[in-house]
Amino acid sequence: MTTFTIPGREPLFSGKGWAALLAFLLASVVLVPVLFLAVPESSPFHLSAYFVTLIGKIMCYCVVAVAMNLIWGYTGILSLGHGVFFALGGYAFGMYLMRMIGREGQYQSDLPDFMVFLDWKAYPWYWSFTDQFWYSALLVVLVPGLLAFVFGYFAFRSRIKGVYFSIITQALTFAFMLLFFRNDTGFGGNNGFTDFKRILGFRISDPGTRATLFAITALYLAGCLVLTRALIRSKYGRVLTAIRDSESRLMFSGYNPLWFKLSVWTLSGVLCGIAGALYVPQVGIINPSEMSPANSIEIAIWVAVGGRGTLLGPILGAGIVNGAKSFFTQSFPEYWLFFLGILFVVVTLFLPKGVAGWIASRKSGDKT
Amino acid sequence: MNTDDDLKGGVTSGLGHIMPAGVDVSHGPILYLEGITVSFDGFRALNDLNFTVEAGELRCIIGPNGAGKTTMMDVITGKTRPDAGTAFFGQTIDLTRFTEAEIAHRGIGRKFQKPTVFENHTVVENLELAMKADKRVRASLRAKLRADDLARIGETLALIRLESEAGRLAGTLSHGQKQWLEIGMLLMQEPKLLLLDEPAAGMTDEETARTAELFKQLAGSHTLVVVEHDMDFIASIARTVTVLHEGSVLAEGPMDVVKNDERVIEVYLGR
Amino acid sequence: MTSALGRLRALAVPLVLALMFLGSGQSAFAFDAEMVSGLLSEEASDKADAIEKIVASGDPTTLGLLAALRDGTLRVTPDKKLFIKERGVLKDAISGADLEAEPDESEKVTINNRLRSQVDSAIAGLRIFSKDAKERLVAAKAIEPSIDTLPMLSKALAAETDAKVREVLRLAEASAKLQSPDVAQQLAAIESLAASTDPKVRTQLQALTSPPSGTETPEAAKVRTAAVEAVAAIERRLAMYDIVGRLFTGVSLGSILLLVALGLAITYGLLGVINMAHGEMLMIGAYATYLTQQVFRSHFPDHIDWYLVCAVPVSFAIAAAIGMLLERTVIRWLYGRPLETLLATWGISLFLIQLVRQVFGAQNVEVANPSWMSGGIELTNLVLPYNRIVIIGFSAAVLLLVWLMLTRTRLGLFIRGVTQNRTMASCVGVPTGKVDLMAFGLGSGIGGLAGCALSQIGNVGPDLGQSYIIDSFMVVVLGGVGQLLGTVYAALGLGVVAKFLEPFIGAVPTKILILVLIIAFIQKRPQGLFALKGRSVES
Amino acid sequence: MNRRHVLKAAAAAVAGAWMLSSAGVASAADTIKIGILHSLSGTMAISETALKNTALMTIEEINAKGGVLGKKLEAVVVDPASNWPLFAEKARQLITQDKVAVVFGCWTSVSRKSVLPVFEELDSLLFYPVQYEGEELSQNVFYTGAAPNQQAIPAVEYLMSKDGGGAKRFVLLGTDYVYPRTTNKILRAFLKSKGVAEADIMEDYTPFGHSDYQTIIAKIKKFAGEGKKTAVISTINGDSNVPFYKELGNQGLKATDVPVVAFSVGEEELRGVDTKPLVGHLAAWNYFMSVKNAENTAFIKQYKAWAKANNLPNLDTVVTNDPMEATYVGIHMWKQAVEKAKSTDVDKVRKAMAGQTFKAPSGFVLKMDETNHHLHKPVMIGEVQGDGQFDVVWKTKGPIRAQPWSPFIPGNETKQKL
Repeated sequence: MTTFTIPGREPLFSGKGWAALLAFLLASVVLVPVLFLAVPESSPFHLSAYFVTLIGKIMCYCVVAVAMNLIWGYTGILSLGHGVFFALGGYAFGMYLMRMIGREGQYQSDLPDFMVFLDWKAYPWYWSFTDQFWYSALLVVLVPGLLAFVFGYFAFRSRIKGVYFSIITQALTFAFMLLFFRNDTGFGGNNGFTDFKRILGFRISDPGTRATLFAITALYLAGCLVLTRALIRSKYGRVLTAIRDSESRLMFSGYNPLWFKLSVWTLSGVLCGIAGALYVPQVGIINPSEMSPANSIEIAIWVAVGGRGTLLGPILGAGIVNGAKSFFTQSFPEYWLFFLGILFVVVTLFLPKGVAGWIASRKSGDKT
Repeated sequence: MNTDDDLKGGVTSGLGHIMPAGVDVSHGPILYLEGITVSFDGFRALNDLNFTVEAGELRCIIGPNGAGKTTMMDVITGKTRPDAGTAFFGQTIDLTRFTEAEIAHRGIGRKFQKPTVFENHTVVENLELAMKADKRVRASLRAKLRADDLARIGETLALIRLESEAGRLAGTLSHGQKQWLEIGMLLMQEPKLLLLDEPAAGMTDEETARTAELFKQLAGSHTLVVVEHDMDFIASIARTVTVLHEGSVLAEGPMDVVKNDERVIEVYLGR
Repeated sequence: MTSALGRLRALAVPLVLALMFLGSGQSAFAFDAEMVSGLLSEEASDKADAIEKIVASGDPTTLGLLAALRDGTLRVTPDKKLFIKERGVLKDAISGADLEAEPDESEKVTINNRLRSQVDSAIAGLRIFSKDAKERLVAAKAIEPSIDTLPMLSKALAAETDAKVREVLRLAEASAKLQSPDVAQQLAAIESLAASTDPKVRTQLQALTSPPSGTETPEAAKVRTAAVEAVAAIERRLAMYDIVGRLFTGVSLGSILLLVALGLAITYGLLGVINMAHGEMLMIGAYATYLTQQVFRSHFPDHIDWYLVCAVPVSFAIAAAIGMLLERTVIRWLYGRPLETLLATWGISLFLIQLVRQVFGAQNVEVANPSWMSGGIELTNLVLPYNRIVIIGFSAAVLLLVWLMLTRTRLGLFIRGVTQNRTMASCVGVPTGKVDLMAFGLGSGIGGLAGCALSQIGNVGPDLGQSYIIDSFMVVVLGGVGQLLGTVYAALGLGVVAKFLEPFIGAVPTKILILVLIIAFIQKRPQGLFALKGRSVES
Repeated sequence: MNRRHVLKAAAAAVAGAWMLSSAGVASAADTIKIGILHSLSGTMAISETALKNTALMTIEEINAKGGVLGKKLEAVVVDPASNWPLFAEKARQLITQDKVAVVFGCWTSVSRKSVLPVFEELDSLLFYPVQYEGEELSQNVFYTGAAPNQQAIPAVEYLMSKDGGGAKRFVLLGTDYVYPRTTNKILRAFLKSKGVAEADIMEDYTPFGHSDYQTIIAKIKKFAGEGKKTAVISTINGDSNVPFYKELGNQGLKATDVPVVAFSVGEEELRGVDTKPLVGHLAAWNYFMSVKNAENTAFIKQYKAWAKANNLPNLDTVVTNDPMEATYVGIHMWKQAVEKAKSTDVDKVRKAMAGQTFKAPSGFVLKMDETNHHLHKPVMIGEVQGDGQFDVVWKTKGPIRAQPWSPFIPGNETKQKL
């Protein structure tokens, strides 16, 4: 018998991989806070709050891309509604942040401003306990998780696949967007939640709070990466890829794809939800447009640009597209959509495995 | 709700695998189809089909295109639900009540007409995925290959002569190699009944001969149902041949008898 | 309308007077510059007084002045000379004499809604005896029935020969007679009004149904019971019209959904290409219509009403050409990878939107309904707008053509063949590449046609396609892939269901509910309404 | 795949982006930078592009006259792409990276709400040029659009007057979001205070981008058919207006029967509509393009010339509208305040803004209120004409003071100033 890697026995990361991960963590947990908080503004090494929040925001998008990659890249199920999980996580945590505004709002009332002008005298039932951090944190996991579970259960049980699945996820996020646009729904309508003041007693605009949120996001992103890698390396991961490549073969091999799909789908939703919760305090607003179908399609774009089914591809993709967005919308506002549109066509036509796949193939090309 | 719980009916074998509940073949037949009818938009793919296979038999099925061979396999493996009729695996397992995965778990393995393997997995990983084991989510998260599992994979690799390709991605194999890999995967499942749809298609003469040899070897301990167009291949393995035509059995019997059946000749030559 | 009524009472007497002079052909009350000076005031009430005076003059030649005032063609020079400028022809507003040169400076004499209805009533009073039956019909509808206008209505009715105008006048006279003190006349009026379907009439009758506080005379009781019955009859009829109206709006919405989804059903259903840029094909079709309109405006202003007819082939051709270009350059390379096409075509859609934004600007452009598409069939209270009717007919025609194309032509045969078995089709010599190209062009072209239709009811702007893309996907998915019939059922079904729900729960919840229903429905039938069953469904 | 390689590439990309973004900081000190924060793509581009153009035109005009404090103004245009979190990010970028002295921008309330915490945190100034629902007052914002009492309430009063047709029944129709909801809430309270019964008010909402108004118009007809003069108060959002008006015209609801008064429909929105069937429907604003006076003539001429010079699409049909005028007034007032304060320092400019006056294209001398950061503005009611313009049929005698906190919402009595 010739040599081959025994399935499941390769290391989690190579030595270099561990080193890179450690370097990333050190940079975001130590270096960035120091450059941001301790280095004086006049120094060329100072990091501005703009930069810290921008990178923090992009890291949240990276997590979403990683979550999307789990379900699309590895399992082959394209969701065009992942924005809904992200936004629900954001809303769940936003409820806590809204209650922490206290009387500092425009109306100086105990209720959030939008409830005051809706003439509501008390919080609706679904706002109960949201002033407790732990409860909101629980909601961040439960709400997207439960929605993903229930929706996924019915969809996968009925064996809705491929494009059909993509389109009904689009319908899902669109329906939620319309629902949240309504003032009566009790989540601030079109204006959503904004004007946050403090989190666990710390002022959100404090540089210290910013640096902490940044570091937590970085840790979370690293955690998601490690989790993805661990899942993909296990037999579970191989089953997911098998679902992507030949679901019927897998079924006739005695696997019930429903529970594999459902578990990874729900996990993906939850990861997005937590990313949403980290995103909201950093960008300072959550509104129903996060659930617009176009936003969800953009998530798929990040993953496709970076490289589906690769570990780092989605992060690269989210970074490149959002970095480009920040750059283009400042420097060439009129050409931003041209860029995005062309990027997308070019990637699907010429880089089917995305940037990461392209780098990998160049690398192996160099060696031969 | 058919969930993983249905799979718990198995007993633990000495090797630590979860074994499916035994198939009761005490009365002879392992597969028993009666009055099966399937229609697609008015077209009757199977028409009151009656079909029985004894345990340990090697049965060949022939028939012109559209005779219902593949649809019959779909019914047996749970892919298609019949509009009428009963389908039993052994004495007790009503095939119309279970999903594909459950049926596979209970001991029916199926090879498709077009070889389907997991193209982005290595040959070893393909065999590992097919291997009889607890195939639920939680188990798959913790699954580790032990020495005896590896030994079994090694044996199968040797049997299908893919030892030297063990680390290759299945998608890069030749057509014939994929056929063999799929057969290997089927064997890893340790099924009681194997359904093989055109297993020799795309194989060289030498490979075909080897396949025939393997099937004869397997018969007895396994039950095999083979669908083929290659008459020589069938002649080399068949004991009993069933001819399907327009969704029901036209003739059944030893190869020589069937070959000379007038109706069969008409169906094959008359069109 | 009560204030207009008050104003009319004041108008009615001089109007009737005027009519008598009309009959005798004399014009004793000529109007002059002094009379119209009030029109130049800033205050609306001064203008109202002036109009009253003009009407009181009873001079039929004031018609031109009043019409000019209403149509905004009456202008005033800084030295307070009034003139009318209509289609480049200049006339003195008072003498009616032609002017040779337009004064250097002039301003429009503005009016507001109150004056507009005042002028409308006055014009109606003057036109009720016009020689033109159409003018008389408009006038008859415009006259507010009241006890004051009763003599005029009766006189007009007596002289009327046209059946349509007579019917209008008869009802108007009846509702005027409702206020009559004569019980017999009142009862007769109620009887003839019971056949009406006008909610205004119902309101008038309703006023007679409330029981008096004191004792009721037997006559009054009779009137009241008759009125109650008449109201009930009208309400029954209104409820029926209501259902007809809803059905019509539902079918109308459905026909639009069908148009926008039909092209998608072809590209997706037949080719397996999920064209997210389909919405932009609609947009291109709408802009093509706009361009056609502009060409007509500048080159054939006399035939402007026919621009739409010309726009139909133009929008089809342009959208089809762009679609075919896309097929050749991008989509061709992505067959068999539906999710990739979805994303690539989304990129294309972004590109096209921004391109249009750069070329035509971010703002909407104006596409006018041709005059034959403005207005609608009036079934008293229910108006079926012509543009909606035309679109329903148009989508039926497009559907028929597509169906004929697919079933009766060689290309259709090829398309169906490729759909069912690509390899087999190519084996028997079907040029699959060419068929793909043509089919994609056809799908895009139908999108263009839909855009042409949409330009008649909504915005024409860069984002036009975006607002329809989700709806059209829902229709295709609900109908089942590759099934034209399914698409038709799904579109009409969605339209009618939405329109029956909307009045009860409002537009937003309807939209949400429809989406939820679609999601739930797909659970039951994952392949849509009319799915192909069988072995071919293998994933 | 080699992960290190990828990480290196990512690091390089991030560093590159950082260099680019900080490169903007090092710029000549002889200009004053002004941020322009309007969506040039996405759904709001339809409205906001014109405001960006107006701002650029005004800055050009000021520069041509020698700039401010001897320095030229330099516009920094960014595109928040109708994406609300991006608004906050771009605002922070303008203030901290580009170091702009002031920002002119936003259209929707949600975009303003999104950037507000940024402006407050960094203590910078935003000029907001669009009519809005009120219920907000920030010392970092100058509101140059109308508050509800400068637009909605006078419009309803007009409808109830003899000239407006003496409406007794009202349909409050809007797109389902905060501005219509809040405005309608204020109007409901106002109508009740005028003795209008609950049964004579109908309220209805449609989703964003709604394009099928058949049912709603049928409902309005039914409601109007129940007697009494009915008027419609429309807070329908930009995009849905064309289908709404087209349906209105085709269903034969004439302005003389059921007038519609709109608060978000101006000249720009009517560019996409054939207005002939709509003659007589109303809009309430603080400025109309058709207003006749020297300032307005000059303003229109200037904008048309600018459109031509910059080769705008459809340049032969460009129009001016109320938010454009508000932008124009805002930039000029800011300039005057800077000159008065002799500095672009936020605190000094803020103080200098109080009581600034400017002769606006509306024909009135507008004043920035001493305490509440809103302009005193005249209210005008215009009737749609066949050529897409409005005839002013009613206007206030002079500018009126804004009440950002509507007195028709309980609890607002004490909040009229900062």
